[in-house]
Amino acid sequence: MTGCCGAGEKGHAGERPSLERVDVLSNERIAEGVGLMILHARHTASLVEPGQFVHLRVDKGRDFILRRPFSVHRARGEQIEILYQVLGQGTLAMAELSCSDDIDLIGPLGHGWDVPADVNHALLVSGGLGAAPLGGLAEKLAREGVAVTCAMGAPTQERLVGLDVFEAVARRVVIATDDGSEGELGFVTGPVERLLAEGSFDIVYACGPEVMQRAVAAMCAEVGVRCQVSLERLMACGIGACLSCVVTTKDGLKRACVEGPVFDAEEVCWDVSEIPPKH
Amino acid sequence: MTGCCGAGEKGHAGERPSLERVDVLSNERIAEGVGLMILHARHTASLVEPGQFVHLRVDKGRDFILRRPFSVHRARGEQIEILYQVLGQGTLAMAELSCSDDIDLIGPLGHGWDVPADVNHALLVSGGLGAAPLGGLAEKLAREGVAVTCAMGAPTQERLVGLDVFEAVARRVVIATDDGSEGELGFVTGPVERLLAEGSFDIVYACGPEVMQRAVAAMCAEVGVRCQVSLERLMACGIGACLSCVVTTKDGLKRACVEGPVFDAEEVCWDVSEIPPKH
Amino acid sequence: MTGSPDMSVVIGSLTLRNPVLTASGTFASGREYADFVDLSRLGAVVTKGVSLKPWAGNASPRIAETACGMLNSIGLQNPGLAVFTQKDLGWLETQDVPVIVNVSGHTVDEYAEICRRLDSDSRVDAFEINISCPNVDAGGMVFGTSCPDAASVVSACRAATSKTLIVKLSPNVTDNTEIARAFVDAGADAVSLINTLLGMAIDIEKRRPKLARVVGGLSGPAIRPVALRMVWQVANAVDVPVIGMGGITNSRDAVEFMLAGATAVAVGTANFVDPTTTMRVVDGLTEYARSEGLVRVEELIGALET
Amino acid sequence: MTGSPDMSVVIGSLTLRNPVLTASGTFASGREYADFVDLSRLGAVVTKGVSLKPWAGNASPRIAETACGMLNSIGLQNPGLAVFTQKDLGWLETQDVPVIVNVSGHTVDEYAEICRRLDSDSRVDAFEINISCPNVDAGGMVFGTSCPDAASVVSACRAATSKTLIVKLSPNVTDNTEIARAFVDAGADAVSLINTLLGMAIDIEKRRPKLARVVGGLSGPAIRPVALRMVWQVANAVDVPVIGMGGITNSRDAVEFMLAGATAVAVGTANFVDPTTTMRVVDGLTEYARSEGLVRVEELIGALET
Ligand SMILES: Cc1cc2nc3c(=O)[nH]c(=O)nc-3n(C[C@H](O)[C@H](O)[C@H](O)COP(=O)(O)OP(=O)(O)OC[C@H]3O[C@@H](n4cnc5c(N)ncnc54)[C@H](O)[C@@H]3O)c2cc1C
Ligand SMILES: Cc1cc2nc3c(=O)[nH]c(=O)nc-3n(C[C@H](O)[C@H](O)[C@H](O)COP(=O)(O)OP(=O)(O)OC[C@H]3O[C@@H](n4cnc5c(N)ncnc54)[C@H](O)[C@@H]3O)c2cc1C
Ligand SMILES: Cc1cc2nc3c(=O)[nH]c(=O)nc-3n(C[C@H](O)[C@H](O)[C@H](O)COP(=O)(O)O)c2cc1C
Ligand SMILES: Cc1cc2nc3c(=O)[nH]c(=O)nc-3n(C[C@H](O)[C@H](O)[C@H](O)COP(=O)(O)O)c2cc1C
Ligand code: FES
Ligand code: FES
Repeated sequence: MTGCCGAGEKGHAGERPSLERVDVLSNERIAEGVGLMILHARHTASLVEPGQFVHLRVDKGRDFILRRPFSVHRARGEQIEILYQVLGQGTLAMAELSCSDDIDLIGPLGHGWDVPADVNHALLVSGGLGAAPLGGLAEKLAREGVAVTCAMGAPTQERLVGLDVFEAVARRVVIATDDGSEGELGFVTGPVERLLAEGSFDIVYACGPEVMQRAVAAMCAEVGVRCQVSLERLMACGIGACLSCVVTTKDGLKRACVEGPVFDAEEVCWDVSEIPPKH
Repeated sequence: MTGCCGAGEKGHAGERPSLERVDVLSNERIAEGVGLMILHARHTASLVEPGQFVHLRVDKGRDFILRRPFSVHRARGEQIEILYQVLGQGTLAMAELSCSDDIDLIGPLGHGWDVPADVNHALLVSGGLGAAPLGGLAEKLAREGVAVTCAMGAPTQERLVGLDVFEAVARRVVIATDDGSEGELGFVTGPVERLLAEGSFDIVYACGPEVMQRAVAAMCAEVGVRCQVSLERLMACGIGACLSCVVTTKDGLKRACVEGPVFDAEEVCWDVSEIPPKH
Repeated sequence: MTGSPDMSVVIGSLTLRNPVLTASGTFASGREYADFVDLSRLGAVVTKGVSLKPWAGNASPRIAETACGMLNSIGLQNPGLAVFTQKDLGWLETQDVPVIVNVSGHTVDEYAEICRRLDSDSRVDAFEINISCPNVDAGGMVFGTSCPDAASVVSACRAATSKTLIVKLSPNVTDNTEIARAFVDAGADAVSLINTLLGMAIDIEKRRPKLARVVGGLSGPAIRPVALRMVWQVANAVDVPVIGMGGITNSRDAVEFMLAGATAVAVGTANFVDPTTTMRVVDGLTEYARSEGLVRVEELIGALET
Repeated sequence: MTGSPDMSVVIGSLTLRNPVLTASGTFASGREYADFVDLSRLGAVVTKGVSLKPWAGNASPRIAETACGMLNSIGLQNPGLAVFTQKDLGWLETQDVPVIVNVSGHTVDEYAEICRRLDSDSRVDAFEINISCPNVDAGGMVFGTSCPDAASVVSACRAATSKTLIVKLSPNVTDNTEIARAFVDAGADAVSLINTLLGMAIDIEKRRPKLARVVGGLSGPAIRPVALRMVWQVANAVDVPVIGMGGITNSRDAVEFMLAGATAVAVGTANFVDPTTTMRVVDGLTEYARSEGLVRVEELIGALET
C-alpha cells in the first residue's frame, strides 16, 4: 500500500527518491568479510547515478532500529549491486539474507560523482570497500570515452574487491596491499603519488578510509588536479532531515546524505574529525 | 561452551533443569493459527513429566527479550513436541523457524500433573490449546492402566487440536465447539457437567482458559471429585527467581513456574484475577 | 462518508484534522519527507527547533544506535529565524497543513523574541517552546528541569504571542506534573512530552564516547514505556491538552498514548526508520476508531480504565 | 597463571574476586540459578530485597514486555527477615560467595533495624539499601527522590552497622549527583545504580494497563544508555566506588560501565533471558582485560577518554 510512493508529487516524476520494496536476487560472500548483494530495485536502478546510495532497512523486528546506507556499486537493468563489508549487527543481518527475502530501501539518494565535460583521463583511487561507489563510475567514464586508470588499495589480497569491474574498463589498474599479498606492498597512496607525477590526469575520484582520502586530496592539491571524494557519516534519516551526517566544509556544514556523499576535496575541512569510530 | 550446564551440581544429576541448545526437527501448521514443533532435546525429553514445561528462547537479536513458556505436549525418545498458538511476536517468530534452525530452552520446568495411586478413571478436560499439556498425561495414564475420558472444547473445528492423541488412548472423547462445527454446540463445560453426573471419575485434569478451569473446578467441588488445573501466568525467569508468575492460593502466593503450573483446584483462590490479558 | 469517525482534535485555538503530528527535529520542515508523506493528511507539522541566530550544533559523530533506540546530540543546528522564515515557512505556505514552530533559545528574551516576530505571521499556527533539549549547554534542559526559570520563559512567550502556546517537557526530572502545572499557570495552552532521555554510549575499543558531545538524547521504542507513564501522569495533573510522543512507531502505540490522556501524538525517530510512518499511523488510528465504533477520536483521550 | 589479569575489585571493606554481581530481585538468593551458574565464580550475590516483616507484593499481572525491555511491578514480595535469615542465608552459607543483602523498608527505622539485626551475622558481607524502588507506595522511591529523607535512612543504617554500606539510587530524578553526594556524606561506602525507570504499558483492546499496578519499573537493554550516563555522572561526582547496572547483557556492556566509572557491575534482567549471563560476563571481561594487556581490571575504572 505504501510501496513506491511520492514520486511525481513534485512534478519530477522519477527523479525523486522513493521507498521501494525490493527482492534479494542473490547474496554471496565474494571476499573475506565482504558480500555482494543483488537487488531487484526497479525504481532505483533506473535512476541511480554513480556515487549515489540507498538506505537499506534490515532491522524489522530486530533490536536495532536504524537503516544502513550503502553505495550502489553498479546498476544494470532493474537490478542494483551492493558491495558490503560485514562489520556489525546490520551487515551481519544482511549477510543472512537470501534469495527471495524481501527488504526495503529508500533510493536513489545523495549527490554522486560529477563528471565535468572536459575530462579526458580520470584516476580512480579506492581503499578497501571504497571500490563500491567507484564501480559504476568506472563503467560510465569508459562509456563516455574517458580514459580510466585505477589505483586500488586493500589490507590483503583476500580483501581486495571490485578488481574485475575495474579491469574490464580501465586502461591500467595498479594495486597495493598492506601485506604485499597482491600488487605492491604498502598503502595505495604510494602508487597514487607516482601516477600523479606522470601528469596525465585531469581529475581524481577517491573513496576509502578518510585518512586515505585526505592524503589523496592533499596530493591532488599539490599538483593542481581536481579531486572528488565520497565521505561516510553516520546517517539516521538519509534524506536530509535529521542533520546527523554533517560534513564541515568551507561553506559551512553540509549534509552528506543530500549535498554529499561526494564532495569536492577542496571544499572539505579535513582537519575537523567527524569520522565515525570503525573497528 | 555453556551448553548443558549445572546438572549434577546438586547431586541430583539429571533431575535438574538445564539450558539446552536444541535443533528444530520439524515445525508445521496443524490447525488454524496453531503450530506443532518437534525439537531434538535430549536432556529435557528424557526427564520431562506430563504437565511440565520448557522456557523457549526465540528472541535472539529481536526487539523483545523474554523467553516464552510452553508445555511439553509429548516427549518421545530424545524429542519433545510443542503445540503452540500463534498470538504475538514470540509465537510469530516461532512459526518462522524451520528444520535445522537451532534455538535454546530451559527445561524441564515446573510441577506437572500428579497421578495419585488410587486413580481408576480420569476425566481430561481441555479448552483450545489446553490440550497441549494433557497429551502426555493421557498417554501416561493409559500406560498405567487408568481409564481415560476426554472432553475437548474449541472455538471451531478448524481450531481443535490434540484429537488424534486423545483418540488413540481414551475410552471416550466428547467434543464441543463454540460454533458447533464439530461435536456439540457450546462450551466444553456442558459435556463435563453431564460426564461428572455419571459419577464414574475419581479425578479431573483440566487445562484451558482460566474461566473454563474455574467452572470445571467448581463442578468438581460440587460432586466431590479431585481436580487439578494447569495455570498460565506471565513468566520472566521461569525458574522461580523473579516472582512474576505468582498464583494466589489458600497457602499464600505460589510461583506458577515452580510450585505450578499444575495446582490442586481446591488450593487456588479463583476470585483473585491474575490472568494476563490475552486477545 | 457515513460511519467514518471524526478524527479532529483541538489544541488551544487550533483544530487539527487528526491527532498525528511530527516530532520536532525528526522531520525538518517536511520538505524532505514530501516524497513519502502527503502533508495535507497530517494533523500538523512541528518544525525543527529554530533560534534567533543561526546555531552550528554539536561536533560529529552526532548519533549512536542503542538497543531499540538511538542517541542524538545534533544540538539544535539551524540557520536561524530569518532563513527559517523565508525558506521553511515559504515552502510550508504552499502546503495544506497547520504549522507548529518549535522554538529554541539561550535566554528568556530569545525565546520571547521569536514568538513576537512570528506572532503576526499567518503561516504560523502555534509555537512549541523547547525548554527541554538535553543537547545544548545554556537554555534547553537547564530551563526544563527548574520550575521558576522555565516558567519565566513561558510567561515571556505568552506575553509575546496570542497564538497557541505549547510547552515541551523534559523527561529528565523527578516530577513532571509539578513542572507542567507551573507552565500552565504561566500561560501554556498545551504541553508536549517527552523530549529525549539523557543517555550515553561508549566505544570500548577506543575507550571513547560514541558521541563527540559525550552525552545525547535517547529516543525511539526503547523510551516508549517511560514516555507513556509521563503522559499519563501529566494528563492527570493538568487541564490543558497533552501532546504525547516517545517511541511511537505505529497506530497501536498512538492509541496507547491517547488512552493515557494524550489529545495528539507526534512521531519522531520512527520517521527515520520508515518515512511513511505518519501516514500509517493516521490510517491505523482511523481504522481503530472505526472498528471501536467511535463517533469522535476524542473519545479515546484518557479513556484508560485503571 | 602468569599473564592473567588480577580481576579483583574493592568495595568498602570488601574485596571481590571479580567485578560481576547479580542485580537484586533478578537472582533471588541464587539457589534457583545454581543449576546454571557457578556461584563461586561471581563477585558477589546481591539478594532480593528483604523487609522486616513479610511483604505480599503487588497484584498480577506483574510484568509486561516492552521494546528491548520489560516492566515489573513485583513490589518487593518477600517472606521477611526471619525466613530470609534462616532459609536464604542458611543456603548461601554453603556457597563460596560474598553476600550483599538488599534492604527494603517502609520507614527509616525498618531499614536500620534490618542492618542492626544482621550486623553481627557473619554470613552477610554488605548491605545494599534500596531507597529507589518504584514499586512500593511508602518507602521505596519516595525516599529515593528526596534528599533529606533518603539521607536520614542512610545515616540510620550507618549507625546500625559497621559492614559495607551500599546505597542504591533511583534514576527517576533530576540530578543524581546531588543525591549521591548526600548519601556519601551520610555514610555510604558505595553507591549502586540504576534501579528501574518508572514506565507503563497499555493493552489497547482492553483499554487497561498491562500491569495491575498501572506503572512499573523498566529494565533491560532499553535503559542501558540512561544507566551508563548516570553512572558516568555519579562516578565523576563522588569518591566512593560505584556499582553500575541497567541492561547489561554481555561483557562488552560491562566494560562500558567500568570505563564510565563503575568499580563493579550487576547483571539483572539478562539473567531471565540467559541464566548463564553472569558467567559469560566474567569470562568475557577477563578475556578483554587480558587482550588489553591489563595487570589489574581496576585499570578500566573510569578510563574513558573524553
Ligand atoms: C553514503 C554511504 C555509503 C556507504 N556505502 C557503503 C558500501 O558501499 N559498502 C559498505 O560496506 N559500507 C558502506 N558504507 C558504510 C556502511 O553504511 C556501514 O559500514 C554500515 O552501516 C555498518 O552497519 P553495521 O550495522 O554492520 O555496523 P554497526 O554495528 O552499526 O557499526 C559498526 C561500525 O561501523 C560504523 N558505522 C556504522 N554506520 C556507519 C555509517 N553509516 N557510515 C560509516 N560508518 C558507520 C560504526 O560507527 C561502528 O564502528 C556507506 C556509508 C555511507 C554513509
Ligand atoms: C506454563 C505455561 C505453559 C504454556 N504452554 C503453552 C502451550 O503449550 N501452548 C501455547 O500455545 N501456549 C502456552 N502457554 C502460553 C504461551 O506462553 C503464550 O501464549 C506465549 O508466550 C505468547 O507469546 P507471544 O510472544 O506470541 O505473545 P505476546 O505478544 O507476548 O502476547 C500475546 C498475548 O498473550 C499473553 N501472554 C504472553 N505471555 C504469556 C504467558 N507466559 N502466559 C500466558 N499468556 C501470555 C499476553 O499477555 C498477550 O495478551 C503457556 C504458558 C505458561 C505459563
Ligand atoms: C535527531 C533528533 C533531533 C531532535 N531535535 C529536536 C528539536 O529540535 N526540538 C525538540 O523540541 N525536540 C527535538 N527532538 C526530540 C523529538 O522531537 C522527540 O521529543 C523525541 O525524539 C522523542 O520521540 P521519538 O522517540 O518518537 O523520537 C529531536 C529528536 C531527534 C531524534
Ligand atoms: C523482576 C525485578 C525485580 C527487582 N527487584 C529488586 C529488588 O528487590 N531490590 C532492588 O534494589 N532492585 C530490584 N530490581 C532492580 C534491579 O536490581 C536493577 O536495578 C534493574 O533491573 C536494572 O538492571 P537490569 O536492566 O540489568 O535489570 C528488580 C528488577 C527486576 C527486573
Ligand atoms: S542522515 Fe539525516 S540529514 Fe543526513
Ligand atoms: S517466572 Fe520467575 S518466579 Fe516464576
